[in-house]
Amino acid sequence: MPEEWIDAPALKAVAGSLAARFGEAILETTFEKKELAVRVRAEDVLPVLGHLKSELGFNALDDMIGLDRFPPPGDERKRFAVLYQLYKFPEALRVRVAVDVGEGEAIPSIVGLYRSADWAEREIFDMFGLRFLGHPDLRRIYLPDEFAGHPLRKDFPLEG
Amino acid sequence: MAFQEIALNMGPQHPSTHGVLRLKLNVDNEVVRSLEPVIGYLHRGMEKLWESQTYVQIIPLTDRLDYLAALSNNLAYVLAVEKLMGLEIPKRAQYLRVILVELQRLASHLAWLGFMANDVGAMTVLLYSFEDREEILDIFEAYVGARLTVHGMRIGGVPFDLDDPVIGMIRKALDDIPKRIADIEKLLNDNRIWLHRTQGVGAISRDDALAFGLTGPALRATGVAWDIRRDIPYSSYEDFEFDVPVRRNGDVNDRYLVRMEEIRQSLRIVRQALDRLPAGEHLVKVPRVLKIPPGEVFHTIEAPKGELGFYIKSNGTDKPERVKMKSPSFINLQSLERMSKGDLFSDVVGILGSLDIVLGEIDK
Amino acid sequence: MTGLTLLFDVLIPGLKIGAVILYPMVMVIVLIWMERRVVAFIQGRIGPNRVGFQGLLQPIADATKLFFKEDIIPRQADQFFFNLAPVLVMVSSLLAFSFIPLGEPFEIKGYAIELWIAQSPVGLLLVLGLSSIGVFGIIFGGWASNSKYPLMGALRAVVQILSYEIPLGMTALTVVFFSRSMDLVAIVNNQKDARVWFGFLLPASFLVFWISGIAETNRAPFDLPEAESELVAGYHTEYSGMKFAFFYIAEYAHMVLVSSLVVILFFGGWLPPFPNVKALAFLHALPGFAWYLIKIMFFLYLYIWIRGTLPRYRFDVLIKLVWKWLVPLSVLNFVIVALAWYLL
Amino acid sequence: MKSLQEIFQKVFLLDILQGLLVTLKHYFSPKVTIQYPEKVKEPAARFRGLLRLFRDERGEPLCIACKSCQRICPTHCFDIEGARPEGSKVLKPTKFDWTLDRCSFCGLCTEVCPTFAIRFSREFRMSLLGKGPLLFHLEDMYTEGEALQDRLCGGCLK
Repeated sequence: MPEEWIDAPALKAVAGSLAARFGEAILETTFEKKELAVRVRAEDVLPVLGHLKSELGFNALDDMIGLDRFPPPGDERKRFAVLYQLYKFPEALRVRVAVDVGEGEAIPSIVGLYRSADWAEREIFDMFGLRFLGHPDLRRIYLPDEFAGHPLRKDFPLEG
Repeated sequence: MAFQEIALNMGPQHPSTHGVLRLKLNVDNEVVRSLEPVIGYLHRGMEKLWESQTYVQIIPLTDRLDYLAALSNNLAYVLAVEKLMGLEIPKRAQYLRVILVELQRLASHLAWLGFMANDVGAMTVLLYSFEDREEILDIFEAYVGARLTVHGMRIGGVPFDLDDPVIGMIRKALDDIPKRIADIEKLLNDNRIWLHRTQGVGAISRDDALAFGLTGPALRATGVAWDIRRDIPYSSYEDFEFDVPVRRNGDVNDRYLVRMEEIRQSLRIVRQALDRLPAGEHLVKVPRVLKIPPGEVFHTIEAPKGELGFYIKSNGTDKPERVKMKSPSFINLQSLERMSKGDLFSDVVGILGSLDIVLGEIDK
Repeated sequence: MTGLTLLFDVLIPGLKIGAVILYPMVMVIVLIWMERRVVAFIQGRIGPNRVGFQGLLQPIADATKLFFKEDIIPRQADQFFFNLAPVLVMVSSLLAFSFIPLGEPFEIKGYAIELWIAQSPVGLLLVLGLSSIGVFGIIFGGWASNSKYPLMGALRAVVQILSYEIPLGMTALTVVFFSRSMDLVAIVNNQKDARVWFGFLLPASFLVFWISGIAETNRAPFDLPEAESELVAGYHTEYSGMKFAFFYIAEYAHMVLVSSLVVILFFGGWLPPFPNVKALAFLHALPGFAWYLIKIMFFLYLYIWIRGTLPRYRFDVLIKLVWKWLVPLSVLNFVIVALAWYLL
Repeated sequence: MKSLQEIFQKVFLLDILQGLLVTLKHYFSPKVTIQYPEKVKEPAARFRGLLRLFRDERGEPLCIACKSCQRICPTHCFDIEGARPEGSKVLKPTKFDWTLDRCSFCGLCTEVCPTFAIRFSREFRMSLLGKGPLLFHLEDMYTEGEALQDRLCGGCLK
């Protein structure tokens, strides 16, 4: 559903296009501090990002951000979230796609779409323990392989 | 008889890995067959640490990320927090920030120039460029009080106002730097050995560069005119005139030329900012215990190494729920394999140098 | 046997042998000091200036430190060759000095004292041959370390030194055309008779010889075998203490040797400039050894100056340079000189 | 097609000569090295050196043990306790421990101090032989200059 209160016409068009194309899959669209953020179902992340890339021209992945909402806020929202910060050259548009992931769940890898997601997904795996299906080489990136635990989880002990 | 492929560990202790980086190489005699960067030797868990620090306490910690461009990290973080708070900054403070950050860009580029030339074997350039850098660090020392981990931004502005002696130092540096840069260019630009070592080495195409998410000078060397200062202006960059240098080949030499031109443009911006410095406050008062209502924000700036971003999620307390840093070196290092596969072992050193990575920023 | 003959037949040769071992050592000390100071001056620094007068004793302090350092032999190394390598490198570069004439002979009470140990009709060949034995030391050192960086350094060194031998030899031969002798003393004397230093007759030969000479000594911009930003320290990465010092000293002694060769072949050895011009006869007031020293100092300075200025070549470009440019150039030069000699 | 000038440049090594001239020029230029122990480059007025406590003109400590610095310090360097002496309106510090090895010289403490009691000195010489002198107590926070050096590096052979 295109939101009337988006005051940037280009981002409004993006939100509209996503809503028209995916409808139900878009769980939430927010526009705060001039930033467009959409929340989608985990199984729809590949089609949504593919649409954003090929149809709407978001040709670069700025960053991937892992979030831990510990303790889990409720039934509807799961514990973890992965945010994809996308970017469009040269119009300077940004959109943030959020995906909720539960404990022990896996989400599809987007390395095929955005090559730069390779290390970013490894970092999230390292720090949060989220698995990405189809990632070519999902190993820890910062910490040694034998390290136990995932430090950016909120329940990771701060003192040994 | 074919030479057997051998596995070569470059680093973590090696003269030219810019910190503690390890490259796992497979070399066939001198030709690189595969390469894998191994990072994490400098991982300090910054993002975890930030979750237990207040917003104000995080600023000095950002100094330690890209320690060659501490002020750029400060600015990126501070701008993100201010965006989250919806805080307006006085014009004078914005101009002072631009002066500081552009001087920092000069310092970072000059340090890069020295290390890069040293990697390629021209050791004298390092000392020449460090003479310039020293002048800039002296300015930081006189203005803010420290040279490397400057901690020169506060939420709401800059900690000190710019006074006349410091303006004099900056103006002197603006006059001195172009002279020594000209000497360095005489040493390198036409030199046949330098051209052999840089032209056509480590080239990456425009499409690959975009796919790998390259930013900053590495991207501009491939022909993409993308500069956040110009395209999404922050901190009053729209007030200044400057060019965005672009080259086509995407090789080491183009990255070098782009950065040399950026040095000139930065000098130009600093000069304009000094000439047009508006009157006003340099710091707005913010509450001592800074509590930010829940929200999330992602803000990027054009740091010397590329696009530096901060994602901040607040939860209403005085400490952030999550701070994620998008570091340009992390992204740029990822493409090292694509750039150096099939090149000679010696070139890996040059390509690594040309990417301008800082391990403090990669490992966080 | 009178005391005098004993003095001149036994003691003087003995002293000369001692001097020929000592002379490169002193030169190396001066050279190491000079290199550090000159490079520092080029870079806007001061350099070592605390130990002794203007830091002149710094190399001795360094050597003392190296002498007392633990001698580490890696467990996986081949002990015999690992120990042999530095000795070989050192001996080969010192031995060659016995053929280098340092100055004109002079007489004391009817006895001619020559400032060289051995004079051979094929002195040039012997010096070139002896100095290339050093490459075996580098191979042994790199191979016996049983480690990857030294091995790569040794491989580079072999290819580089063998390739650059060719233009080196070809250009040295053009000098032999003029001097009609391979005796280094005769070459110098010939330049006296020819009234001009060969370097001015054969500028192309000199240039190619000098470039190849830099490459032979593994100096910048051809210092690939020990390129520190790539190979850490090349073939002597695993060496420490006195053995490392041997490699270090040998490299500098080799620089002195190549500079001496250039001076002897192309710039008249111990001769002052224009030795036959009457108006410049006062230049003979300085002894020949002093002229020789001044000249090699110039070339040693050039070594350091070049090192302070240029970036390092890459391996493929280095090999391309020698096989596509220097070898054809030296052959062409050789043919032209031969034709000119034949026709004129 | 290479221009004639380029060929000329390649054949006569002009690019190399140009570089050699630059380095020769610098060889005869003044040097920038400062010979340290004899000559000292004075730190700037705002230089963030060692932290010091200051007294007012009557010799009373300025510090009122409000612990603002302790709260804002990102690295938790301070351990401060205060007590109110008889007849005084304000607190006086009874314990002021500052751990130098934790300090990152960020300057947040000097900015929050309401009485400007804690300020940076320009002392940058911090070489020491053991970890002991890294912990400063209340009385150590007032020492300065050579007395401070004596305290830091007791093992120096002067």
